[in-house]
Amino acid sequence: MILKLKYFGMIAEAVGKENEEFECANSSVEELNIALKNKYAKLASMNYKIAVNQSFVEPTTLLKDNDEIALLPPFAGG
Amino acid sequence: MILKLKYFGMIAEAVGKENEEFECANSSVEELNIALKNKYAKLASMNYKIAVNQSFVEPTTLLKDNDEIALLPPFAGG
Amino acid sequence: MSEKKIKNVFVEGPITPEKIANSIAHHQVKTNIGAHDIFLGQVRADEIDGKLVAAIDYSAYDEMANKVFDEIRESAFEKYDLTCAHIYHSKGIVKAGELCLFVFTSSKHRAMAFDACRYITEEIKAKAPVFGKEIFEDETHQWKVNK
Amino acid sequence: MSEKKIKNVFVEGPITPEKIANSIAHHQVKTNIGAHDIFLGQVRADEIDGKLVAAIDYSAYDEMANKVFDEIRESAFEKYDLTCAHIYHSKGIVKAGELCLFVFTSSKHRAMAFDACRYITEEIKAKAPVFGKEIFEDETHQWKVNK
Repeated sequence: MILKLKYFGMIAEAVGKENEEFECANSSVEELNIALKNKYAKLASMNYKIAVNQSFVEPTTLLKDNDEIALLPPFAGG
Repeated sequence: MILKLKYFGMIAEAVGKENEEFECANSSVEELNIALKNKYAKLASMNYKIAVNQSFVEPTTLLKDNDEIALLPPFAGG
Repeated sequence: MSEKKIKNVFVEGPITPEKIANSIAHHQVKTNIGAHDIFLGQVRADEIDGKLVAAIDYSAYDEMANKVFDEIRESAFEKYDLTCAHIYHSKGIVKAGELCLFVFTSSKHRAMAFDACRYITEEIKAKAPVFGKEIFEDETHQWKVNK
Repeated sequence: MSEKKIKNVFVEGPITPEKIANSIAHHQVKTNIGAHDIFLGQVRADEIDGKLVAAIDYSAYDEMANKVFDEIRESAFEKYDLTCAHIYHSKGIVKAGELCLFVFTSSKHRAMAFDACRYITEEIKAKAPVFGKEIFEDETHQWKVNK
């Protein structure tokens, strides 16, 4: 399946892009996270939350083809 | 001695004036209040506080010649 | 006894949105401020016994009120870590929908600005010798009392 | 699933005092309002390791952020008896001294306006996916994190 990844703030800076398509076998949020940490070593030391289709879900939630996955660093609004 | 009386809001409306000079013998705040209720019957049923020279004092405080005495109905600022 | 100059808090008639904008703009040079809180009191067209309030005519024991406003402001600076605090109150006629009170607090962080703005507003309602004649559309009136 | 139209909270660049004045003025026709509370976030020229913050460059996960802002606003209406509630947040460059957040609550009485404004502001700081790059005078930067 294909996932649409979005990176923000210091995460986008660390991975060097704001979005990309990511192809992977069926996986959960936590499995995707491990795959991304393998791809981008800098993520290992960073603090972020993962949103799936603009909501926060359980780490064990299974992802579907075409899901929008966002890596969100600490918020700084206001 | 002469006291400078000031009336505000619904008190001014009840007594029909905003200020007056009031001559009386030596008296405390509570004695003055009784004298004013004798002069203006409407005050008996009204709710007000008395300030002496722009501060609230004990009812037993003795007044001095030329003191500024204000009858203040409930506040409505804001 | 040294007399410090006490600021006049009263504005004739309603407080305008432009006055508020100017006040905000004046704080943009103070770059240690991170948070402002602004309270605005607006005259309500309350219905009382079938009649609508058209305006409030504010009067005050000016000298005492300005002393009280100054004391409230000073006590806010003692209680809270503030950069600025301003108070403006209307005198005279303020129509329904217009603004009669403007409290403006600024601080490095939001908690202090919020706490101080609310403190000042409550103190004003309780302690400032300001009086309000609620004028109905038929020109009768009643005297407002703060709760 | 019916899709309600979600308001865009973001403003490009700083929030101006004029925008705030216009917003206040628009509420003067609502004569059931007695109290407004306004929170303003202002960019501070913080000194970090001897360097001054000159500006914050705000970015956001727009679609999610607008949904979060909408949920915060809706929950404020559920919790508090409000007449109106508005939120505006900057995107892009906001210089030190300029305003980046404008929260505006209105109610019949002051307690609800105060409570709701503070609630909305705290919720925004905790839940809105908005990111801030603090740009120093020497053009280096660091990423801001809300406390």
